[in-house]
Formats: sequence, structure tokens, C-alpha cells
Amino acid sequence: MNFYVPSATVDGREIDFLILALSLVSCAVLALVFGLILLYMVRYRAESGVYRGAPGRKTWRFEISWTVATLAVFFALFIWGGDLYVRLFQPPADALQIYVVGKQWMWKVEHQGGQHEINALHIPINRPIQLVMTSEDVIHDFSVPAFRIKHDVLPGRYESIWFEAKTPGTFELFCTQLCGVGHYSMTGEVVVMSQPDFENWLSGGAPAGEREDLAAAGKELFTAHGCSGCHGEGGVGGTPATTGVNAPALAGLLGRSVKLQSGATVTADEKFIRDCILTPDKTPIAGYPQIMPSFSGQISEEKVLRLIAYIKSLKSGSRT
Amino acid sequence: MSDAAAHEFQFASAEHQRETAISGIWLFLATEALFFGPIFLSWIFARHADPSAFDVGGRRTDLTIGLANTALLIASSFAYGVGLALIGFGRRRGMVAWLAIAWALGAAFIGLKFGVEWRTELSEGLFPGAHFSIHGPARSGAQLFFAFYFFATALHGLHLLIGLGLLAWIIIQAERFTAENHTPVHVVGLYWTFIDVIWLILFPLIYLIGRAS
Amino acid sequence: MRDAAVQHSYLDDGRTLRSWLLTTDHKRIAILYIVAITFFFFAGGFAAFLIRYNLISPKGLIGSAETYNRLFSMHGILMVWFFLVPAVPVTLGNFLVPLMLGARDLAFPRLNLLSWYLFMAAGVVALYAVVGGGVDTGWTFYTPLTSFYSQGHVIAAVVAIFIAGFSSIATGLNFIVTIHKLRAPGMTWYKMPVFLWSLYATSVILVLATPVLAMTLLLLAFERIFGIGVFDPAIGGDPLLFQHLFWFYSHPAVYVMILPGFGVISEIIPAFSRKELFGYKFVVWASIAIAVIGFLVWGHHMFVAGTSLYSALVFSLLSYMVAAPSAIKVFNWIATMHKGYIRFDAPMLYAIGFIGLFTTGGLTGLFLAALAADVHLTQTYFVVAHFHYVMVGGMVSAYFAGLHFWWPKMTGHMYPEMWGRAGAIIIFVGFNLTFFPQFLLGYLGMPRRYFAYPQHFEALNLLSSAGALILAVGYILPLGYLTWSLLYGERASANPWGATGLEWTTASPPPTENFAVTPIVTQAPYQYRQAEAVNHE
Amino acid sequence: MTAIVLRLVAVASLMFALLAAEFAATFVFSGWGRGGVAIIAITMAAVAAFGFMDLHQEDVTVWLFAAAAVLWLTILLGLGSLDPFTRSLFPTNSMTP
Repeated sequence: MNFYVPSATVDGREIDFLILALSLVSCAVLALVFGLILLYMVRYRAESGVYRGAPGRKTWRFEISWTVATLAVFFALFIWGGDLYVRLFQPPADALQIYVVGKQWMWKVEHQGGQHEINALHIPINRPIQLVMTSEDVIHDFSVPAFRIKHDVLPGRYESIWFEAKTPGTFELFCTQLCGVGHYSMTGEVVVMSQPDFENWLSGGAPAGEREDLAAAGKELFTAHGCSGCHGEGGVGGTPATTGVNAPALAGLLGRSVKLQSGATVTADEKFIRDCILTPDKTPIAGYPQIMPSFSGQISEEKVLRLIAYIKSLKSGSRT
Repeated sequence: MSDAAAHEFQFASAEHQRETAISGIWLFLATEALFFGPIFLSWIFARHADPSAFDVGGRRTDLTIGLANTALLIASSFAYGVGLALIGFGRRRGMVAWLAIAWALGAAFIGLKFGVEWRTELSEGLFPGAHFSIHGPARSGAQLFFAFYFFATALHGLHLLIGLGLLAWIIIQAERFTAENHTPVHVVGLYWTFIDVIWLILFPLIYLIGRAS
Repeated sequence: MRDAAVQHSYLDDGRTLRSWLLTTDHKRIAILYIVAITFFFFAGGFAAFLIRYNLISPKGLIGSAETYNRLFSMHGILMVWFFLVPAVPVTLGNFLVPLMLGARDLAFPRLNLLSWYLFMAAGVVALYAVVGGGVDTGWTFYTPLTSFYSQGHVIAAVVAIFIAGFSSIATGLNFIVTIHKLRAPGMTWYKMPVFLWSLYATSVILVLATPVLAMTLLLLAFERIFGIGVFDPAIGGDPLLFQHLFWFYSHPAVYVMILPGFGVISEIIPAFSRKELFGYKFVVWASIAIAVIGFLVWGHHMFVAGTSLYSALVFSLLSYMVAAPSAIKVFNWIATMHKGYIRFDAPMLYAIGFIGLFTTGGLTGLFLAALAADVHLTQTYFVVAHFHYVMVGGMVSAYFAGLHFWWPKMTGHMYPEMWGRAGAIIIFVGFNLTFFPQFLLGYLGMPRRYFAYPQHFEALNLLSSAGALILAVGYILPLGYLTWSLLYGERASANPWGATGLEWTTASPPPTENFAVTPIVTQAPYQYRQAEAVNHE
Repeated sequence: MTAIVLRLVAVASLMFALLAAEFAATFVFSGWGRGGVAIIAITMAAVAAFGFMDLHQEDVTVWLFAAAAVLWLTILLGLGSLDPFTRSLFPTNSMTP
């Protein structure tokens, strides 16, 4: 059991130092409080015959002195914490920008060169990194305990944090803002690599498999999970003549308006497609019998994302 | 209870009980003021996010009805004040007459607000959502305005409805009140005017700020 | 004398169910409340127990993340709004405010009864929300998770809290007006016991913060029902607005939970040290200062939420300001013990436990007020441990301290002293074992509200769950022996502790009208004569 | 009694005058703008509190309660708007990576 994990960033070490100072202050106060209580409990217990002396009258001197002392210590701590905090959220101009999108329940990372990764973030060592983050749905929170950093990721705006890792290695990444059922699974890893390794990784050399094209992977899943059995190869849609059942066409679906059996019209965005795959009973499409099985629990969120990427890539021209 | 000197056993006198009731209602009104606080703060947040789009929404409101309603509420508070003054001199029938006027003015507010204004706005597709009828770059901000508008006016209207109920109750119970003993008339009056005060703040937030320059 | 008092005690004034359910007697309403919040305490505690059970294993033992989320949401909602916020004010407060003031009842007895019915109605709706499937948003209801994405009975939960809020407002309003208007002759402001001052400060918060929460929840419900609203980021609304409004209530609500505890402790420490409270005026004004400054610090819950850096700095500075009055109180209690004649009856043991746990909780609050440290520690188990030290270690200890202290007054029976002391010690030990490991977990980075967690957090979680078992025993124990004492407990005299205060001058249990003759107050509170013999009867 | 009614008439007239001033601030004197409207609205609320609700006749307790409401509203609105007014917003339109 390890009770201390050294910080992998310079600022993180400063935060540790601040926490250490706070701990020392707290321990001193606790020792004083517990010490005095225990001392008085023994010395002034009712049975004890110790001489109590005449009761003191003037109290305000004590009150003023411990109030002022407390406030002075507090103010010093405020300055310390505040100064560090402002630095923590002011990225240097030369920082390497990486985009992060939080979504129920995964982290999607996009590098400048268009490289994507999911639930993982590869960064070079000794270089300031600025993450520009947004959310597709609810509030998430990007937290790397080893870097002593976290920040909420809000829908509809960009939030940003920055850090400069000094230690190579793999570190835990958590979502620390309750974001729904899968909150606990919204974890990943931050991999700190040397600059050459990072260049190598960016160009797709290593580690293998990370840079798989999302849509191509989705296409494989589309066949493997039998989607094409009803919706047809290439998602052209099914009829009793072609696939045996009536199934809506998926090509060109994204962004289109879809009429539901309830009469409501919704825009087919990523979330809608995700719902259709995982909870089809909740989104029956007008004009089609609801026979689509739920894939909830059978395919991971990442796979859903790949399927969505594939469906996105299907051009509406192939619609029949 | 109709005995002027009667008071509950925890009070020293009827006057003591009256004073306590009045301070109680004032504290309740302080609570109510904070109750409307989040509405004002959401106005600040929403308008600050995109002032010009928010004001586009504000200019779609019906200024005539807004003005008429403000006048109705001021007049209504005035009428209640006269009624309260009359019962202070023991003139119960005069009080009933003026309170009835206050009630009617309040009811007219409700009629105009929900029967005419809301109905027009709903039919014009001004309720935020998929069918919102303002398009273009101001669409989002205007929706934010109307989300605020419908919520704030609904809540204010609800308070006014409760006030109408209390006023009706006072009128029905008029027999109970005398020059010395009419605390409930006083208490309801404070609440009634307070609804007016809230509207005096909501009115410019809804109708005027968006049109001002 | 005693026989006469027993005959006319408020408990004997009607024995039918109707005489209880339609009572306007503040003492009977207090008893009704005790029954209700005891139920909610154990319901919320049961959820906590299941949470700790789940966390024994890194993979989660209850099998479903959804169930887990519903459990901690239920735990939070029940404990915050149906136990911690009402606990001391509606039970001890309801019982004691008129007695301590020398009044016959609260200013608005019917409003008091109404507030109990509102509370019960809220409880029923909350239980419906739980039984009907639960809520998975946490007790904080952050948008847009709650307004657009959450499944479950959000509206029912929101309605429950809305109604409970009005119950709080009614109670707070009643206390403030009563303290202003119904003080006995000679009971000037500075002759009031600190318990009344702290209830006054509490009521200020209840009356001025609760309506903000009520409206915020209405806005949330509006957004959820109509699918659009002022927090909706899709139309430019600000989800942080919700957090500002929520914490405008919920941070002061923390003081609603702890201030009455301060009051209880300020009564008990002098009584069992046989000594005047040290620095009465400082303690009094510290309570008022907390109630006011407590409203200026809500932003410290949002240091990583995306608020502006300026507002974070302002809120951090103000947060330190509110810590100072709390520190004043701790030093004053200790100074009160200095040169006293200290007795160790159960209320005193609970009170001393309170000081220790509250101080720990308060000091760890400094970590969270220090901006940069907060960035690392917030939203982890550090925060969980911090507020449980204040709320559970502090507040529940204070509630039990007060319950034991005034139990003879309320019921006319003594509780079994040895069991009382055993309970206090078991709770103290179990509590520390449960929550201290969580500070370490938080520092190591374990996030809150995780159904399953990485392997390396297992040992500390196991320790915490083991502590929870001891804590559970500690809480069930008083339920047992206090119930026992109702039937078999020794008869209590009017003033079994030899304490000062008007409530001890009337019979135990008090007659319906509290005082046969309205008392006239001439003395400052806590005029204990040193070395005065305590007759235990 | 006539005195009370006359006073109420005066208060109501003042209110209508202020309402007219509010309109003038909005439409006629464009320089006044929103600040003028805000000041007049707060004045009207105060006039209603003193003129119709007779705040001036009440005892110190009531004054305390009314002052508390104003103070706490100021805290809520003041500290609450501190954040958005000192924050730079970067709205996102496209949500896909």
C-alpha cells in the first residue's frame, strides 16, 4: 500500500508542498486542541482536588489574540493557494494544444495532426501541454491525480487546463464529476513519453492499434454484429425483398430529421443513433415495426462511437 | 375569536399578538423576496450571455398589456390601502367595497396576462423549444428570454392567484373584523402589495430593458 | 410537587392518536419530529451501509452501477434534507425554544404543526421517489445531467425537497419571531442561552436561503419538463448558474446543520464543567457572523467548475473569513473546561467527541479553501471525509449530546448512563475508522461516486467499510437503550444535571403550559457556582 | 381618515408619475438608458414598501426583516453575477471532434 505517489509535474510538486504545509498547520492545531482537552479532562476532573484559583474575568484579550492569529495564518495560506491557482490556469503561449471531448462515458482526444484516441492521452515529456476541453452532453471533469490537476468539462463551451509532465510513465485519468450511470467507467490513462517516442507515436508507428480509423473499425462491427443483416450492406436500408424485414436506411442519416411513432420529430445526431442502438424501444421510428434488438451491454461505448463514425461516413447518395 | 380582547395563551395581550403577526408576515415577505432572487439572477446570467439576442426576445413582448397590467396592480394596491384604512375606522361595508375593487383589478391582471398575452404569445410560437418561431442568429438568446419570461410570469401569476384567494377569504369573513381587531386584513394587504412590488421589478426586466438604449 | 407535575405533564394531556396528530403544543410536535427524523436517519443510514458494502471490493459488490448511483443519491437526499437540516432545530429546538425563553409556546403554534405535516408530506414524496425507482443524480442535482439525461424520479425528488423547504422556512420563521417577541420579562438578548442564539442564526439561514433553493429546483423542474430552460447550454444558458444558486443555499445549509450543534455544545460544556461559558458575547457573535459570512462563500464549491479566476479568488478569501468564527468557538469551549470541575456523563463525552471531530473537519476545510490544494482534493474522497467529519462526526454527535442531555426533560426518564457512555465512545472510534482512511483515499486521487475503483485503493476502502460496521453498532445502540429508558428508565427530577437555564426550573416532563407562573429573569446564563455538588437523585 | 386616503392618493400618483418616468427613460431620453430604468424601478419598489405597506410605521424588528431581505438579495445578485461578469466565454458551436 503506497501512501504517497510523487507528482509528475512541477506545479503538482508545489501543490504537494502547500498540502504539506496545510497538514502541518492542521496537525499543530489538532495537537493543541486534543492536548488541551485531554489535559483538562485529567487535571480538572470533578474528583480532582487540584487548586483552581480564582476564576478569571477578562476574556477579550484571549479572544482578540486567537482571532487575529487565526486570521493571519489564514491570510498567508490564501495568498499561497491563490497565487499557485492563478498560475495553474494560465497556460503559457507556447503550449502544445490538444483537444479533449468528454461524452457519456468516454474521453475522446484529438491531436493537432488529426490523430484520435479514446480514454487515453499521449503527451511528450518536458513540454507545456494545454488541453482544450468540451463536453457533448453533461458536465464531466478531467482529472489526473498524478498531475494534481482537474477541471470540469462543460457542454457548450471550452474549458482549458495545462501542465508540464516531468516524469515518463502511465498515469490514471478519472472523470470526477458525476455524469450518469457509467461515471465510474469514464477512466483512462495519460501516457507521458519522450519527445522522439511521441513523434513516433503520432506518426502511427507505435503503439499499434491506437490509430485505427474509426469509420473502418465501425464497418467491421457493422457486419460482425449483424447490423447489415437488416439494414443492408452499406446501410442502404432493408425491405422484405432484400433483407427479409423493413429496416430504415442509415446512409445519410446523420443530421436528418426523423419522425418517431410518437409523432415527435427529432434530429438524428450522435446521441440519437446511440439511443437507437442501445435502447431502440425508446425511439421507435414511424413507418417501421419496432423489431430492432437492444445492443445495450453487448457493445462498448467505444464501439458505439465507431459505429456512429461509420454511419456518418455513409453518403446519402446510396439511399434507395 | 370575535371578542376584541381575545388572544392566544402564549401572548401577553391582543396588541402583543397583533405585533407578532405583523412581524411574522414581514419576515415571510423577506423569504418571498429571496424566493424571487434566482429569477432575477437568471435574468442577469441569461442577458449577459448574449445581450442583443436576449433583447430581441424582449422586444417581442406586448408593451401595451404590460403597461396596463402595471397600472392595474398599482391601482389595486391603492384600493386595498383605502379598504384597510376604512376598517381601521370601523367602516366594514366600505372596506368590503374597496377590497372588491382591489380583487377585480387583480383578476383583470390575471385575465390580461394569461387570457390575452400568453395566448397570443403561445399561438405565435414564442414558447421556447423546437417550434420556436424566432429564427436567425438571435434564436438562442430569444429562447433564453422566453424561458425566463414564461417562468417568471407564471410564478408571479401563481402568487397573484393565491393573493386573490386570500382577498376573497377576507371579503367573505368581513363580519369578523372590527376597528380594533382586523390583523388578517392588514396581513393580507402586506402580501397583496408585495406581489405588486415584485411586478414593479419584473415589468422593466421583461418589457423595458430590451427596448431601452 | 413532583407528583403534581407528573399528573399535568404535556405527555399526559390526551393520550389518543388524535391528541398527538392535531396538537399545537411545541413539545408534542418536537416528539412527532423525533419519531420522523429517526426513521429518516436510519433509512439514510441503511443506504450508507449498502454503499460501504459495495465498496469493499474494487469491482463493486452490489452488481449494478445504476443501483449504486441511486443509493448514494438517496443517502444524500434523505440525510441532508430529512435529517441533518431539520435534526436539532425541529426536535430540540422546538422543544426548548419556548422553555428557554420562558414562553408558553412558539409564536405561531399552528404554523408549527403545519410545518410537521409539510415535512411528512415531503418525506412521503421522497420515499415515493425512492421506492418508485430512485434518483441517480446525487443530492446536488447538477444540470444538465439532471434536467436532460437522468433517468428516474427527478421531479418527485425535487418536489419532495421543495415541500421540505417550506417546512424549514416555517420553522425558521417561527423561531425568529418567537425569539424577538416572546422573551420572558427580564430575558434580554444577552441573557439568552447560546443555544437560542445559535438557533436564531440557523433560522436566519433557513428563512433566507431555503427560498432560493426552492426556486432553483422549480427552474430545474421547468427545464426538465419542457426540455428547455435557463440552464440549458444548447440555447446559451449557463449550467454554472444552477451551481451558483444551488450552493447559495447548500453552503449556508451546512451552517444550518452545524450551528445548532454549536449551541448544544455551548450548553453542555459549561453544565458539565460547572463553569460559566468562556467569552459568551464572542460565542454569540461568532454564531451571527457565521450565519452572515456563510452566505458569502458558496463559490468555493466551484473552484474547478469553470468560474472566473477573479471570483475564485474572492470566494477563497471569504471562505477563510468564515473559518475564523468557528475557530473562536472551539477555543472558547476548551477555555471553558479550563479550571472547571469536569464530569464525564454521556452528553459531555459526546460533546468532547464533537469538538475533536468538528475541529478535524474544520481544519480539512482549510485545505479545500486553499485554491490550488482544492484543485487536487476536490471531488475526491477527501471532500467526502471532510464533510462527514463536520456533518456526521460533528452534527450527529452534537444531536446525540443534546438528546441525552435533555432526554430526562423531554421524557421524564433517565437513560442508562453506562450504555450512554459506551455509545459515545463506540461512535467516536467507529467514526474515525470509517472516515479517516477517506482523507488518504482522496489525497491519492480516488474520485467520489465511483461504483468500482482501481485495485490499489482497496485496502483503505476495506478499512473504511470495517469502520462503518462499528459506526452502525454505535448508532443502533442509543436507539435501543433510549427506547428501553422510556419504559424502565429511572424517573428524572426537574434538574438532574444541576444545570442553569429556565427549562430546568420546570418539571420533567414539563406541564402543557410550560410554566405555572411566567418566570422573571434576573441572571445571566451559565451562573454555575464552582464545585457545586451535583445531586443525581 | 381623509388624511390617510389623501396620502394613498398621493402615493398612487407618485407611482404613476414614476411609471411615466420609466417610459421616458426607455424611449425618450435615450442617454438615460437602462441605468435610469433600473433606478426608477427600485425607487418604485421602495415607494410601494413605504407608501402602501407602511414600513415607516413598523417597529425595529420589521425594519430588520426588510433590511435583511434587501441585504441578502444584494449578496445573491452581487456575488452571483461576479462570476459571469469576470469570465471570458468561448461558446462552442460544433460539438464533434
